[in-house]
Amino acid sequence: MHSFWKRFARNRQALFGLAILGCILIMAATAHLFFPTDPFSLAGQSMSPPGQNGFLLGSDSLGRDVAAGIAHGAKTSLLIGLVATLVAVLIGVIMGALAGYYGGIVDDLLMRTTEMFQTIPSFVFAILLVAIMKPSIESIVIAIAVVSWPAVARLVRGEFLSLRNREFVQACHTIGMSDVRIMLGEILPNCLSPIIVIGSLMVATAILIESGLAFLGLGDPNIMSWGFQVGAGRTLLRSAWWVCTFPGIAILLTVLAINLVGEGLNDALNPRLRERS
Amino acid sequence: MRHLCKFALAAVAMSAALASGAAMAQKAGGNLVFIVQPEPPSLAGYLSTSGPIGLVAPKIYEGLFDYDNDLKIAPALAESYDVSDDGKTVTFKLQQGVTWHDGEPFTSADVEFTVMEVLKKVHPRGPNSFREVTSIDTPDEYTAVFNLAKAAPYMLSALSAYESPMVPKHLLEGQDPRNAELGNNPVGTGPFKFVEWKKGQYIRLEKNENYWKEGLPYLDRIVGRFIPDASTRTAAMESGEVMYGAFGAIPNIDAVRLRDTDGFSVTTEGYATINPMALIEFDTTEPPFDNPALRKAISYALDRQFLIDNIWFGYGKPATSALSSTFAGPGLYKDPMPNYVPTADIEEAIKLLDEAGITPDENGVRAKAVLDLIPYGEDWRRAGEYMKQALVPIGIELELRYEDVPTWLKRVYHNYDFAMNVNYFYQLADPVLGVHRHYGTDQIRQGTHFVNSTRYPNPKLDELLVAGAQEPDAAKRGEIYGEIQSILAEDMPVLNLFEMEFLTVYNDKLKGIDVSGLGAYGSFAEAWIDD
Amino acid sequence: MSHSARRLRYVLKRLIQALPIVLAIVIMNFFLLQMAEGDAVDVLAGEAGSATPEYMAELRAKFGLDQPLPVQLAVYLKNVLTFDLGYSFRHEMPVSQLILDRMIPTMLLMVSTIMLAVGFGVLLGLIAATGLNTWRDTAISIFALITYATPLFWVGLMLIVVFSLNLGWFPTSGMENLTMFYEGWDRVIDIAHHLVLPTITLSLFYLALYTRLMRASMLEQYGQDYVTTARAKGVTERRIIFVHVLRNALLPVVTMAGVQVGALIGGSVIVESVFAWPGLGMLAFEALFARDLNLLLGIFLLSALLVVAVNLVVDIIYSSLDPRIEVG
Amino acid sequence: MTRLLDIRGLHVSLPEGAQRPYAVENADFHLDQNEILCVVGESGSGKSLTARAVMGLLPRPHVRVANGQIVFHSEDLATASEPRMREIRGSEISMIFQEPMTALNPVMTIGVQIDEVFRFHEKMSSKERRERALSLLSDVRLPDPEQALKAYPHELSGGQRQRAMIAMALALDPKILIADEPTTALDVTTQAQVLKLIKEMQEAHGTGVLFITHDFGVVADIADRVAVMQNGLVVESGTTDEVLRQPTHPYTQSLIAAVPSLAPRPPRTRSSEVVLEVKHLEKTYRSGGGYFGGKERVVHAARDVTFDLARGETLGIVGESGSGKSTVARCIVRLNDAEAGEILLDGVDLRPLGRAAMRPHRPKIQMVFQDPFASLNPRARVGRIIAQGPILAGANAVTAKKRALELLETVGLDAGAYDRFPHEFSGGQRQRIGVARALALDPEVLVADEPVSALDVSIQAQILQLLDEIRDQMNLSMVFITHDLRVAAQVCDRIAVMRRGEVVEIGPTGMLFEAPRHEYTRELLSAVPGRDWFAAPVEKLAAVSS
Repeated sequence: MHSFWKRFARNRQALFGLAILGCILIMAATAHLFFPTDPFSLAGQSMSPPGQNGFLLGSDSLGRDVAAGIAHGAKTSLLIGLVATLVAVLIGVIMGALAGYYGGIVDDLLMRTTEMFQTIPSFVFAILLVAIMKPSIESIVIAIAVVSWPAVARLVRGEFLSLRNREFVQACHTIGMSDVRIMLGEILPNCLSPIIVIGSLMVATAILIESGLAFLGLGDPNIMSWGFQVGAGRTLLRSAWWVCTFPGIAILLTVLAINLVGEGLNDALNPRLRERS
Repeated sequence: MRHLCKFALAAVAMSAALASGAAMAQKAGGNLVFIVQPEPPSLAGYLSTSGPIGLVAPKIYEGLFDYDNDLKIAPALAESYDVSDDGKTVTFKLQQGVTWHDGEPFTSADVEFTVMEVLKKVHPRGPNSFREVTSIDTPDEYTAVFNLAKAAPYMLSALSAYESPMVPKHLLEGQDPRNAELGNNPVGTGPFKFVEWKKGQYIRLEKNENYWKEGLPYLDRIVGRFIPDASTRTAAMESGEVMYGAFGAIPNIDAVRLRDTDGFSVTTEGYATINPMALIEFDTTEPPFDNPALRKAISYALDRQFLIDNIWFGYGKPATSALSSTFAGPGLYKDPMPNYVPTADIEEAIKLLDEAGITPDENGVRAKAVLDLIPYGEDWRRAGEYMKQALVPIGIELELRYEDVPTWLKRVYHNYDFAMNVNYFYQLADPVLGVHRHYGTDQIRQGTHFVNSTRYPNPKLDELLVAGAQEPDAAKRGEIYGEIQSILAEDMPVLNLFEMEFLTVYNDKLKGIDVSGLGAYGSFAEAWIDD
Repeated sequence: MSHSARRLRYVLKRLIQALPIVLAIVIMNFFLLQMAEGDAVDVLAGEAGSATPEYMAELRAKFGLDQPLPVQLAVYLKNVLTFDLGYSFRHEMPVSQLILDRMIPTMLLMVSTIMLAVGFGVLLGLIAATGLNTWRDTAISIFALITYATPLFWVGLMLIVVFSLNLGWFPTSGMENLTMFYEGWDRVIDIAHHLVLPTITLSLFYLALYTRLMRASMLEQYGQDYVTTARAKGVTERRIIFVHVLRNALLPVVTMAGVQVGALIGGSVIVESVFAWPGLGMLAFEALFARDLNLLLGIFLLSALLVVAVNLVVDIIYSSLDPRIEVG
Repeated sequence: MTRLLDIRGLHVSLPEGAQRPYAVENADFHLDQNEILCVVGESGSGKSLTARAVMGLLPRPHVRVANGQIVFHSEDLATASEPRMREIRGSEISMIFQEPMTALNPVMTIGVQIDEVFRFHEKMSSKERRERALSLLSDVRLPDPEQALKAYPHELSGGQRQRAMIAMALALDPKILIADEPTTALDVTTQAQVLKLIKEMQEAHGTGVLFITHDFGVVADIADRVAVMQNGLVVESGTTDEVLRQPTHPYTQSLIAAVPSLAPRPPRTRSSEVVLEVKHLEKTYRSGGGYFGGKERVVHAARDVTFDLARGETLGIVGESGSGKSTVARCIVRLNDAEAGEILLDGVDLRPLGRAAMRPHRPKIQMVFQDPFASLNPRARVGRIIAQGPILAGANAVTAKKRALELLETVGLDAGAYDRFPHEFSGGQRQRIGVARALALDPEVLVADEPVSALDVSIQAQILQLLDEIRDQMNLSMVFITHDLRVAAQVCDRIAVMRRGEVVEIGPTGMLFEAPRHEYTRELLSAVPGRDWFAAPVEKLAAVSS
């Protein structure tokens, strides 16, 4: 752990990303302290430019505080990103582990299923799922997870496929260990690194998908998120640039930070790259 | 009473030229690209009153009448008309020498076929507009006599190319109009002929060289373009790629900006026959909105002017009654009505609730409900977000629901699974056409869209509605509608928010588009481009 | 067996293998769409203004929507197996015709985007990898990430504002000039002109992916023994990079491009929307909200086939790049 | 005799934080024309980096020549510019590598890769280049040079690839050939052929060869002179005779002593109690094919394999790669399922047992694996690795821990190892942990699959000794899989020789070595490198005197 941190900290870009991410997390956690009121509340003069009428980042067409929205939206956007990723990783790990470990017909079946999900145009499929389940934060999370898991499944399958023939796994067979225990206790811990890396990047993608869905009018109308702000502000882009630009920058920074951290994790966890840098 | 109106072609052309404001020399030639949004399902204007169809079909088809900017009748395929004293016979004299785009002559047989076989049967509003028509006689090729069971003065308001297009009998006879090839390959008598429809891109119409109005149309070609994104539509307008966008194709915020930019104009003209009204429908059969006090309290708590100023950027007029103030013209609108305020009156709202015994719980909440929003664009979402906030002070907690069109239609008009629904209705040129459907008990028709979804039953009102439809005397009719408005203001099954003003944004190079009361639903025969 | 016969057999084999997947997609989506509230008739009636329940029932009968689900599915599948995708409820046109009309714009956007994204991604990845940990590397990584992290529609609108409105270099949207209706070569140039902004917008998003992949791939290949061998032979660094390493490093990029195709069709919905590009994404989007079941299923089916076909092409490209992989 | 290369006081520095500051420290040696100098040492001795330093191919910037000279034709290569080095590489000095599969570019044909050497050093027409390439390929005795030119590396066998590499290296008739463990990845018979080829080519061209190896057998076979390296230092150098016969440095002495002798161990009496009987075992691997036809490849990994194992006995299974020896081992411990035959352990046929039915029999037959790095879960502590077997078998945690600690002592590790992770141990120590794990279940039969082939020779000797001790101590029976006849000679009571899935010969070690009946056995025996030197003390002397 210690050496991992040392390797990670050597990467200045990753540290920078971690710092931004930390700020965003703090912002999400303290949103209710700095902006105690509902971020939807009509706080004052509408379409105030940044810095005027007491709005740090301006206000939108209904006079809602953009800054309050960004602070509260951070919570939602990160939550959507994290939960969707967790669900996707869970599905992906189960599918990939079973396919990679058992091989043969199980592998065939599960991988055909995975292929099927990869063959469907994923964003259209996400839209379809949200439309069917009605736009709400839950349906958005589910839709993002459903279109994201195949990548995890493929990765995990590959790892399991190579690890299951490793001698230490065979050694477990020779002492009569059960399959579930081998998969969970022996193999899985050894492919955590790539899962963590792909997971971290998926959080970023999930946030982007959420904003894309919101752009098309498929956000949850009751919850403040960056996607909502960007979607709601996009027609104002030419008249009140700040309404959609600041949340857009929030998304950009978060996605950027997560990617930098993800790459840092990759460098720190992936021994092959480690040797060369 | 006996009307006889004759128009001379020359006079029409003259008046049109005068109406367009200046005695400029119209220039023939040029291509007009305008925005059609969304892409229409078909071009069968005789099957659907869908907006985008209305933008394209009236350039191809024509009606018996046109209407000027004051909604006065202007001649179109009917050269003149004559109403009998009892109002039960209406005789139309048709233009001579009119041909369909395929060369066949247009005759009274086409009129008879269109009204009796098409509009009365498959048009969404036709059965209502022509409900009194029992038969049509065609004594000669250019005369059509409508025989009515009762007088139906409102029928004469429903004869435009958009509302009641004349269709070719020889292409539809013996077929189900709903399946006919004509829907995607329209053949009309209008100034422009259909050429091609590139799905997802554009509909292309070319000048009808054999158009019966001499010298018209001016334009060589009209192209209707589909651009899904509102900001892109604005950009296309600014870059000159499109020159005309109606029905809010350009969002109000951008329209306001373009209004102040050289080279572009914004107008609210051309929507007089539509009369759109933004409103909230309540489920009056179930708590909490079975209590009129709650409905009225909401009417007091909402700031109508805020909606207009901040979401529709100044376009619109606070509603003051169940009828739009545009009905002041025929003397049907009564002003002012109780329970309608332009800006919020929270105290009055709370007073109403307290009196009705709707008291707050420990969290200050008096009622909870889900607010459904009409899925026709961002503005309605903003309105919902505003309402959610605006009702907090009076202790009503809303949850917003925004679904796609089919889900919403099913929910509101089929499953009746809603409590409070933001919507808008076209009140059209006459209350009988646009307002009655919202309130009559006979209009509680499960599964039919845009009728009485509130399931508000009032026998007294039903009687008044019937009387209002048939009363030929304007003053008496005004009284009847006055009473109707009082009842509706008191019961408020539907809460009118504001009279919407749709915007048309156009490039200043485009001239001659303001000659018809139909606006964007007009024929554009006299439109021309001044380079 | 001759080489081409073997290749043909391989193609056939892959297509047959893809068949169950494509059918499964259709069946899954068929049932998913049944879970959605409302149907095409509701939408049509809603748009028409008003329609009686009797009329709507009639329409449902006409579309076959009154049949029990298994019957509807069976009929659909039977039609599909005879290469008949049915009629679009909304457009009153054969689904196949609607989709084929959109196929060309979709392919145009897809191919140009992939070429641009892969081309630039490979170039940037290569530059970054050869200047590992220099400012060049950092700048490229950050640039790629920013283009990835910026919401697509924002990029699209900004490009329109800058390049269409302010500079006037490109049209704002659409695929053709509708006042001129060019023909022949002029039309090709006109379409290419319209294609520029959407392609840039969409490829900016995918650029990051390929840049990152190419960089990692280059670094990995750089550490391989054969590079040492090449150096031991006295081969120049230039040739090592461009002949030895590049070809090997491209392999994962090619694989990824194949995987991305599916995402690309769907991912272009936003770009199609912003630039009014008449692609399959928007068609699907509209079909979904119009509950145009036949059309939507047809799009899923054909785009799945498209993905399968592109993957096939990618595999063939792959096998020509990597002799270890034999097609057949 | 011309001096080709003179290395003086060479220091190769390692990056900060490495185990030692210099990979190579103060190395002094030289290479003359027409001689083979073997640089021999164990892993980490710095022998490979020395070779790379000569080529100017150190993994810069972290590893570089810090000091010293590499004089080639009166030019110091340590300070030569990169373009100059590029000129020299491939034409004056060339190199071949250990693993010909990865050392060749997988996506380029052999022809193109050979052609590059000509293109970058000499002006020749393409026809001329092609002819030269063809003649080179026939010089290295590739069976079909025309075909080989067009072939991709994966289409050739391991030996053929190394021949192609040699052809490439000798293309421009370099003064010096550097061979970095060129035969380590090859089977013993192939190794013998490649060594012979290198020797012949060297003699034909008068090349000076710098030959890096860890194998004293190879040294004995090929070297004119020897330099021994240990931890970056050249501890001893001299002619082959000098170094092998009279090593002066203790390290050299210990290395040479550790080379297992080909002379079989003294026979022991065989117990009459048979623990394990394998009868008519069959196993095939299929690949390709499927529903759509295509060419199905069928490999018979085990064909009618029959043998038995007495209590306390060690049976060696010897063969080259692909002979099926590992498959047989894996079938016995039921990691693979054999298709037919019987595996009788104490009279019970294990072959048809399902997973659950097999479980109670698992403890009786345990396995030691080849790769000490891959065989231990990097994420699990040593204690858990050893104790989890007994725990699964029903022991409680306390007993299991006690047993694990005992076993650690048995295999020569201290108790502190219990809480550490595998990566904290060296290869030999890890293999001890692997042995402890196998012993934790008190097995009757231990199957060891190449347990020492990944280890340096000195460690190898220790592990072999450990296995021997344990066998005697616990009265284990052992199946010992190896490709190395020397190792087999030292540990096995009986040996079975396998080729292409078949046991071609089986018999007591002594008899098999003295009077091999099967031709293949003879072939194997004659291919053992340095067999004349290290066969037996008596023979060794004989060889020297001859």
